[in-house]
Order: sequence, then C-alpha cells, then structure tokens
Amino acid sequence: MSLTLHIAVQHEDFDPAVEAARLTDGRPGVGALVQFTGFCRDEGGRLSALELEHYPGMAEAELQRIAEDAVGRFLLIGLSVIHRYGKIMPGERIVLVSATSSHRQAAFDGANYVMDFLKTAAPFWKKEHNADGSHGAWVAAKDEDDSARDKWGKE
Amino acid sequence: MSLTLHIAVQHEDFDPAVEAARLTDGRPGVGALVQFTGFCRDEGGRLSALELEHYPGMAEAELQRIAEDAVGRFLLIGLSVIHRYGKIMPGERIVLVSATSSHRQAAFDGANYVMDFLKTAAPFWKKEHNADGSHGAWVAAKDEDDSARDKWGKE
Amino acid sequence: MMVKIVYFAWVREKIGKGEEELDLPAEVTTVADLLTYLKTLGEEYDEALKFPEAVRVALNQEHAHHSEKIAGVREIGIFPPMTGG
Amino acid sequence: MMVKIVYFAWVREKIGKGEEELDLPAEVTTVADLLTYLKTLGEEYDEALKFPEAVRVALNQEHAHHSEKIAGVREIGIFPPMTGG
Repeated sequence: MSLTLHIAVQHEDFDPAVEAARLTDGRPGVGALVQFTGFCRDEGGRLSALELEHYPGMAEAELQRIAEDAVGRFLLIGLSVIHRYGKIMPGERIVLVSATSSHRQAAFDGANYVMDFLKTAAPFWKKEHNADGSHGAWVAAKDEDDSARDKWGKE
Repeated sequence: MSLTLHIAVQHEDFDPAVEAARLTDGRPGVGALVQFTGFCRDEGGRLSALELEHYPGMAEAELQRIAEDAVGRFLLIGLSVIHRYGKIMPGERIVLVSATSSHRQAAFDGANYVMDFLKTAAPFWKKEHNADGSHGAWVAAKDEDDSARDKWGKE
Repeated sequence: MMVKIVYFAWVREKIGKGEEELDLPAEVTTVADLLTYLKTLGEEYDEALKFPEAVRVALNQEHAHHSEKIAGVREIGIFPPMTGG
Repeated sequence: MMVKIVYFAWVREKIGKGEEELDLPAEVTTVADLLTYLKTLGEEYDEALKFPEAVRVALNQEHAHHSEKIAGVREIGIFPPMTGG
C-alpha cells in the first residue's frame, strides 16, 4: 500500500475533515485514524493572542524529518502534519497531526510521537499578546516537553 | 470549568467535526483535542461488510462508566464516545472517541484509555460478511486487546 | 426465581433465541450455577455453553464474575468476549 | 568565510535584526566559537548570547550541537529552545 505523507506550514486555518479524507478515502485497509488538534488557549483570560514565529524552510524540513521517523517507527499508512504561523486568537487551531494505520495503537503512538518531537525540535516560537495590552513575553520551553520526547528512547 | 460528556450508540454515521465543535466551541481553556476514529477494514478484499450487534441499554451504560473513569483519571475537560451498530461497509466509520484537555498528553491518554476499555468491556460483537458470499464468522476477541487494557494498571 | 435472560452474538445463534424468561430452581444461586443449569435445558444450550469459562455474563447490565450471586437480579446477559471498536 | 546568519524569537529581538551576512575570522571553526565571536560584535549581541548554552543552532537548517564544525556551511540559524505545537 502506498504511503500518504503531507506536510504544510501556513498562516491560514486548516480543516481536519480534509486531512481525514486525504488519509482514508479509497483506503479500505485503514482501520484507525488519530487526529490531534492543538488550540490557542486564553490562559484564563490573560491572553488576547499568540504570535507564532517560524524558521521558513527549516520548519517544513524538520516536520518532514519527524514525520518520516514516525512513519518508519510505527508503520503508519498515512501521516499529515500542518502547523500555522502568525497571529492566532484564543480558541483557534494551531497544529493538526493526523495518523492512520491498520490498528489503533500505531495511530495513537504515531500522532503522539510527532507532537512530542514537534514541540521540542520544530523551529516555531510563541510570543504572548496580553489581554490588558501590556508587553507580552516569549513562551519559555518546558522541561516536561523534553521528558515527553525522551519517553520514546534514543533513535 | 463544566465538563462535557456525550455518549451515543446509534446505527447512523456521525460527524467528527460536530463532536469537535461540541467539545471546543466557547471553551478557550481547551488546548488539546484528540479524536480517534475506527473504520471497517476490508481485510484485503476478503470482507463485504461487518454486522455489529450490541446489548441495548448495557452498551450505553458501559460506555458511560468507561467515559467517567477516563474523565476522572486524566482530568479531561470533555469526552464524547459514539459507537455504531448494524451493517457497516468497508471504509465506513464504526467508532469515534473525542477527548479534550488543557494539555496534549491527557487528551491522548484519555482517548487511548477509552478505546482500550471499549474494546474489552463494551458489549458489542462483530460478525463478518464475506465478499465471496460464504458464511461469515464472528470476530474472535484478541489477547492483545486484553494486554492493551492491562497497560493502564488496576483500577 | 423469575429472571429475564438475554443472549448475544454466537451464544444467541447457538441457543436460537435472543431472550427468554426462566423460573430458576432455588439451588441456582451463582452465575456458575446458572450456566451449569442452562446446559441441562437442551442440546443447543449444552453446545452454546460447552465451555462456560468462555462466556461473559452481565447482571442487571453490569459485568459480573462467574462466582457472583444472582439473588434479586432482574436481567442476566450471556455473551462471548466483546469485539467492538 | 562568508556566511548568512538568521536569528529568531528573542535572539532576533535582542540583536535587533533577523539576518545578516558575516565574514567570519579563520579561527572561528565551531558553533561554540561562533557564539563567542558574535558576543564581541556589540552590546546587543553580548546581551542576546549572554548564556550561549541557552541558544540552539541550526547549520543549513538542521539542528547542530555546539561542538560541531561550521566549515562550508552557507546558513546558520540561532534561536531559543522551540515552543511550537
């Protein structure tokens, strides 16, 4: 069965149903689809927006590397990774990872793996816009994201 | 924040976008949504359909028990579980689990946990319809599903 | 004791009915007793329950171990291991 | 050696530019050497790279350890730990 791999870095919003169809239409061997969607939170009303900066070129290349690792490791049938940049408001989607496989655990693990490595290795940075108009800070990287990545062991 | 919990057992197909909206619209504290969709496979062309039988009343009650366990264990903000019954063709959706939380690992774990317990405890049974018209067999339970469930430890 | 028994999947097919009301003898007190008793009701029951440990049982729509007592239960479900999802 | 250097997030803000072309002295051979050299170019560089171990570096758009050699590299990215997703 041929592999479907889709990577996109864009400002525009995306449609999870379109990615689901991309990975499942005409593929009766697919038994499981896992989709992860990451949203901009308002942090209890503190934030008015997030500004997402990225390294053009490297962002796409790094997502491609992570996606290929996941496909090989979990024997996925299809994988789609879309990450937005620019100004994103609370409640809006930031990232979508869709993974298909014959059986459910590979699809769960594939999507989870991509998110863990995306968080720690894909060149994106978030700056906060405060709801009260004060100067927003760059979001700091979290040790727990490194721990989450390390649960997959060494390559 | 109030919890959203939705359980449905139905013959009709469902729309993952409707469940995503149910769990995220007007909820700016949601940072992560994981959706698992299970599909009817054709097993390499061998099957023409699956017939899903269920125990009316108990199926809903058991899904509700599993869902409440998952919400409490992973501190989910929302959880929706929909399972179809009746005749389902290859490529069609059978089950959808949608889980939301502030952070990604809880949403992944919540959806994964529900699927593991749904597989082994929700009263649904699959009978195969063979593409060649021969008498189809009841699908046998798999030891690997018990192992998948047991990874969550004792309650 | 009158009880409603419901059968599913291949248990239902082998016994040849989806449900029935039975008046259980007083000595049938546990799930295991019930399965043993049902095997005496006919060849189709004996065939369906040939390996009693292979079937699952629910009391009032909740999973139950074969050692559990059935006193006061209104509905008993008997079925193979589940294969949904 | 001429190289294009690109800065992102707070490294970019502190240095005050997104990219520049630099002619590196011959003694700058590793990523660590480069970070030490950049700190000599002005107060804003010194401030941005005060804790060199806190920044990440990519050589030709691939993550690199600070011990790696930069000979022949066309583009070097310097940025904080990533916070996407």
